Amino acid sequence: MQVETPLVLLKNRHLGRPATFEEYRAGGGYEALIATVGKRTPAEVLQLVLDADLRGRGGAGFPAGKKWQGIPAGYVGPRYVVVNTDEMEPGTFKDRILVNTDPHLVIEGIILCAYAVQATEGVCFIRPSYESDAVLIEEQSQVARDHGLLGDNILGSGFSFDIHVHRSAGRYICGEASAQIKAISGLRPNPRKGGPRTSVKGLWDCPTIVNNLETLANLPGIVRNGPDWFKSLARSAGGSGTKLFSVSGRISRPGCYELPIGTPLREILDHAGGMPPGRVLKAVIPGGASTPFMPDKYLDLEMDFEPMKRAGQRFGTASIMVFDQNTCLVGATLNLMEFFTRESCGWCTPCREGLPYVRHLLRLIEGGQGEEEHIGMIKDMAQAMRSAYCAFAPGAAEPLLSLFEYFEPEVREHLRQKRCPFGNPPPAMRGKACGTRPPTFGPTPCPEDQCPI
Amino acid sequence: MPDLIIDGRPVRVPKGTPVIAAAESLGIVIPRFCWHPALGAAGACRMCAVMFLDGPVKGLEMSCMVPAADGMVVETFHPEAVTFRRRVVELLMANHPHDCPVCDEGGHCLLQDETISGGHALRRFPGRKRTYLDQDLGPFIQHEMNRCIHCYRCARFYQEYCGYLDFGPMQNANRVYFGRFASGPLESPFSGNLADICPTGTLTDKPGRYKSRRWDCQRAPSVCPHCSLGCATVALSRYREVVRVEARENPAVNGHFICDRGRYSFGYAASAERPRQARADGVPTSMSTALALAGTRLGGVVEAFGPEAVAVVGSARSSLETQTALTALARAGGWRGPAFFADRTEQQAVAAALAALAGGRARSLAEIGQADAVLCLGVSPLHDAPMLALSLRQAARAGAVVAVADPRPATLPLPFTHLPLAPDKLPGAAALLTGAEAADAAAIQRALPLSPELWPALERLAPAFAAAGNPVLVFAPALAAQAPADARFGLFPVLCGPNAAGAALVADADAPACDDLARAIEAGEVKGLVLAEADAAALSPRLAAALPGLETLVVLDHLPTPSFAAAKVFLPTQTLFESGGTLCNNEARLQYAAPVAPPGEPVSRDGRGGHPPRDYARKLPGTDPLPAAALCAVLALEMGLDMPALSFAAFTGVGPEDVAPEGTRATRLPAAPTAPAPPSAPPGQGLVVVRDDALFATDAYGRYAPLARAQAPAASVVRLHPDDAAGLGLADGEALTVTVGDRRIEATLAVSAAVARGAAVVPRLPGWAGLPAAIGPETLRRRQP
Amino acid sequence: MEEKKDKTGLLREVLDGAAGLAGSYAATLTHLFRRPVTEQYPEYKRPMPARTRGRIILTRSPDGKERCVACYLCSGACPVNCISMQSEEGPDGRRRAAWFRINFARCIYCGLCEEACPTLALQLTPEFAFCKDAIEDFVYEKEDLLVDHGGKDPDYDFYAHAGVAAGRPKGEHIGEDEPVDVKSILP
Amino acid sequence: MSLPDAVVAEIDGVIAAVEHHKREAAVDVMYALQRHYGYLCDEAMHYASKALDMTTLELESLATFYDYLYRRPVGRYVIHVCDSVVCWMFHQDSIFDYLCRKLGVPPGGTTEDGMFTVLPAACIGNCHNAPSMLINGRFYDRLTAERIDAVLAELRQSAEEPVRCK
Repeated sequence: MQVETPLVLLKNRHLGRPATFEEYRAGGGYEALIATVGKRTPAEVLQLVLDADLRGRGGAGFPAGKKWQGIPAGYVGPRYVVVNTDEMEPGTFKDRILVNTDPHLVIEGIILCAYAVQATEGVCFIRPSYESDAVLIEEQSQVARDHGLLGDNILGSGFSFDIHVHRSAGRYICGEASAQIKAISGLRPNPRKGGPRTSVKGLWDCPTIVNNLETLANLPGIVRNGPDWFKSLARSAGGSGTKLFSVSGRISRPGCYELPIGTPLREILDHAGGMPPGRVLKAVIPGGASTPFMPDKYLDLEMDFEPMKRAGQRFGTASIMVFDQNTCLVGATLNLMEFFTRESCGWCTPCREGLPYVRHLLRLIEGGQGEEEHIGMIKDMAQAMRSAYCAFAPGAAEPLLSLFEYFEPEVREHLRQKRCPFGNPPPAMRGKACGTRPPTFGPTPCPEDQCPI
Repeated sequence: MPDLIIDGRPVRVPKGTPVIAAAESLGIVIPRFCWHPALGAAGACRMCAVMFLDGPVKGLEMSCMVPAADGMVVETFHPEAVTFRRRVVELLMANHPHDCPVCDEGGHCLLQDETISGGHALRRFPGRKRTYLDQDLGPFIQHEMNRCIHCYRCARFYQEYCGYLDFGPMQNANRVYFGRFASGPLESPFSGNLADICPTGTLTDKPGRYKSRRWDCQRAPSVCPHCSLGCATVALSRYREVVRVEARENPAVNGHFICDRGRYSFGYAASAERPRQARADGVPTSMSTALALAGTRLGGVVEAFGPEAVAVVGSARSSLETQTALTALARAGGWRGPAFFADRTEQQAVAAALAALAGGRARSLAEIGQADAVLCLGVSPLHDAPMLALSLRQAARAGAVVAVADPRPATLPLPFTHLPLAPDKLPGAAALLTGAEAADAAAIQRALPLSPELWPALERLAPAFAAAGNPVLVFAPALAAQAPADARFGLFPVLCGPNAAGAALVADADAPACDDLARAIEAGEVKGLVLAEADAAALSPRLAAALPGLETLVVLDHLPTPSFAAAKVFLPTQTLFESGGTLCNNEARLQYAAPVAPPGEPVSRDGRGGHPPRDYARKLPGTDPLPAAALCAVLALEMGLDMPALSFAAFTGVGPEDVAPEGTRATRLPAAPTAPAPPSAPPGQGLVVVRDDALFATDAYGRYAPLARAQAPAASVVRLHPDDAAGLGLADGEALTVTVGDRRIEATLAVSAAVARGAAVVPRLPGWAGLPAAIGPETLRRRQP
Repeated sequence: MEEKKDKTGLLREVLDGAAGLAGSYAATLTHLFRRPVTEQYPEYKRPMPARTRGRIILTRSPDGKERCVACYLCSGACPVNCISMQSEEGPDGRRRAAWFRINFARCIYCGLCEEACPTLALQLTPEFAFCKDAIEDFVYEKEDLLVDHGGKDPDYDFYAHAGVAAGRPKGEHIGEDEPVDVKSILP
Repeated sequence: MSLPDAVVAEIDGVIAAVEHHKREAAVDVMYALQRHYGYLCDEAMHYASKALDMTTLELESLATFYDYLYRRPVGRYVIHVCDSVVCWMFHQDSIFDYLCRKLGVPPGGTTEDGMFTVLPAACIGNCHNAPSMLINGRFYDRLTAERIDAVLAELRQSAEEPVRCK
């Protein structure tokens, strides 16, 4: 049952190429900017965003307007906007799709945000694997600059603002706001906790607004059509706006779908073509790697921050990863733990030492060498990981704890059979993979029918 | 002042105090690794987790990260907190190697303490242990990365607190490595503190490696005698040898840390060259014979020429007890002296510097860390008083403006402005920055017409100093006259020896100085001299030159100085480690150093066949030395003098029994004497000689400490401004011959714009002591190959 | 009645006495035929249990090197302060005792040093009788204490576990991973 | 070995663009040097340290922290094979194994001809086309053995300069 959905962020979608400046302009692009800069006060823009109840799309869901209000009133000096395009959460690719669809929507959003907080400089923090996006933003912001929409004295209003791209060299932790600021400053990107917020003391010790790229892309619509329009887009009671859902995994048509916030998971999966033939949904990870497994009983849950929180789930980045009945969730969790272990910044003990600890035990379990006591040890450590320095280790603990909450029998099956019941080979130790695999698991034959090789 | 309840006990602490410190004030020590009072919270180790039951914060939180607030109810032994801490220890121990028996930290290891007290005894983690390769971090710090628990204390101390950036964390996740880019000595002159601050055996003290366990050492609070700051230390001795010196916390002076000079220059006390036996005319003899001979010889001089023919010389490195005893001895005999200073100007300068401190204007090192503007006048912090640099760094981190007006090139681990000015220009510069009104550009250009390159810096600095609410002037005593009348300015003199202030307090205002005595010897008025813990050559070259004219020279010392070699009668004295003693630091703070090492040759040098001797009945070798003060009393007895009992309380206003553990400021400062004339341009042509200290082996004790001497630069360097070098026709890096009196010293030339015009910077070494005040091309000559 | 009672009482006493006598003789007789308990010490030295606490030795690890790392734990544990030593770094980088001395005249053979020894170097042996003419001779030096075997635990090798690179490179000790490569390009 | 003028100019340009906050250019300068040297050798680190007024240790602590800065020699093409959970679901480990065997190198290893280095990588943000890999800033989607063979053959033929990251 395909329903017509409003396209706000992806309305300029063209196959295989990003929308041009002219195309964007033709669809009413930059009108919000023209109607705002020099014509409305920054406070009015801020009020619009507050009224629209725009919540951060980067995972935490903090209201964007509230974050902007954190800038000390009467602060004199440079202010910065940092556009978080790090997006290293496994399963998330919405920002890449968005930039590649409509770069000028993003640029207009950034400028509107900068106007609202009276920032002078914007930094687009982009991860290394999105090099083409970095180039695209650089090119298209030059186009905007040429049209007087960016740079010195925008549209003759006296407001000056410019964007430059900061290329990261890749690490998941750089996506955390305070770590991202440190990364831009050429410091080790360990997150910072305590002390003033980044909106008070951020980049180069100046007030800095760090927002996800998708969050800012919502601004032109809000400013142009008003907060009520934005709220009306959502399907859940308290929600507002649309959301880019990146759907991947065992699904017929994986991809990025723009749907109203509050759309139930079942519908989202329908948009993505539903389960492939012969596949039955076992669980999804609803919001990127640091959200818990959501078993199929939540299929009708409204996908929005509040309803999911009430159900003990997390909306996160709305990156839905679909696991079918043939996928070993212990293996999937182990894979996530491998990722988190590797990407930790190494600052605090539960993260630096706790993740390798549970990773090793999961490797044992997945490899059939697990013991009963290992389950208790993993649960112990997952609890300890919740009291880590930043949200990284607690995020890693989410899928781990939900594995035991919903799928403990599957874990115990590993112990009972002394092997992976789904036929996965024992996890190879990193750095020793090649040539040490059992010959039965190579290019062929594969444990599953649809092995791509 | 938040009120909170920790483990059922109410406590009130100052605002901003973290809960961990609040608990400590109740005597509740919450386990910790990364938290350190000087470094603050990092939240990295997660060891200090406690349960917050009520108040603004609830649940399991780190007590180092949460500032105490009203209404908090904290439980440190809540089961959830205990369980969490147990998990943390389990995680930290999962990779910790099995090497406590060969680890030097064993016995004073925080990780050992927390692991054992937390009850973690059995390893349940089945994985393998992570290992790392180590680096060579130079002569002071031993690196053993396997033991690291990644608390980041070292990196935070080294980079943030000290401001050096050659050591720090690398890699990420569970591969984080603390080290340098490549093996090599650590650049920081505070690197030794890493051994103290590391909670495990990752960074340990290399000179003390494999020497002893903490529990086998005699430990006593001591005071560092290697510059005038008087930092608090703990000396550890074992088998009659000081094996290690550590920082002792003194919140008013050095905080928690000391510099490497203070930490690694202790070797003079157990050095093989240290004279431990009395000598008569160069021949070893017994103490009683030597004392009798000293009495007879001095008595003979008194008999033949009268008591005025005997003089006493002391020094700024003796304890107050010794200085007082010398004064008592001289008074009892009616002798000249004691002289503690090279010339009278120096004595007046030190007295004037101390006099200026009256009226609450003295600042401590800790207070400098809180100043908002600091001017160092004629002081090069890193070398004249290394810990001053660390205090300046703390001030600069909090936003203070730091300026160093000094002819020598200055490097500091903080943003600062260097004003390289010749000594005679310093008063002018001081006047520009210490006035109540900000000096304008015209005034600056008038004051320093020949240094246009400094005008912009001064124009920037002047308003900052004028606006500062809590500025401090750090000054060399020769510039005491520049202490501004403006009461805003705190004062911090940097003096020339560990007890220079004591000497200035003890010395009579009209006491002769060494130069006066030298003149008297040359004139034949003085025939006998008692040289107590003073090296004439380093103190006053003129006096050293006059020594052969004496009939008798009695030397009391524990260092093998040239004066010891020249002594007619030599009486060995005990070091500060053996006798203990009171030192008065640059801010007139009296501190007591307790005795820690018993006298005698160290066991390591006593014995044959690889083990100590088994003869228990014999007299221990090398136990002749006595405290200098005691020797003075015995000498007085030998000569039949009635030596009055004199306590240093008479000079300082503070008695030995009143000296608090953190030190007590002298209440009796010199009445403001006529301030010394500010340094003036030397008569005639030439470059003013400015002496520069190195970090190691330029202080009186460090010169005789083998480890410190090994760190001294191999070649002496003379530094000149490019203009002056060009004027002399010399180029950077050239080999020089420097004529000092009738000696020639080989040196190399370093040319740098950071040297003041008109100054020649030479090392402060005894060999260089005879240089005139100004030198020219006849002294500095290109060395002919 | 009285007399009769007396008579039977007397008879009983006689019989009791005789029985007691016979019992003692029986005991004597049985001992006469038992193996003698007395051992002809010192001609015969009775084997002592391995854990008897007698003279102290310093043992060697399986590779023949000294086990003692001069960690000072034995001297710290010793209640009578009869152990003293000085540690140093040996030519192979291992920590060892420069000298090691036990004063057996003071030793009370409590065995605390053996319990404290983390490398199983210091062990008490069943040898308990070692008399000297002069009390100074009870002071044993390292060369007197060192034996050329592993004592009660011949297989244990501290340096195979220790994690310090002394003779055995980092990462090659028991239960260790290979050293972390700080410059590794692997994520 | 002195750097070519073009590289020097590029580095100077990058630093000039963030004039007031030189440190921000640290990663970009290291990228530039990496492109020139192929990887960040010690010489490159010393050059960067001088150019940026940062100590070599500071740069090392960044270079070793990040994923896409290489402190060890790598091949002309660095193959980042995504090993995150979605790709794993589509048998990334088989792909990785296949690549390693095909090229005859262990993970992180470089082929003898210096062409390829195979590295596992954290999610590269191409999950809807899993399994995927990233070479030269370009995604290769829905990998199969045939596709890998074709890609490797194409890259071997290609005269294109490797664009690791701008």
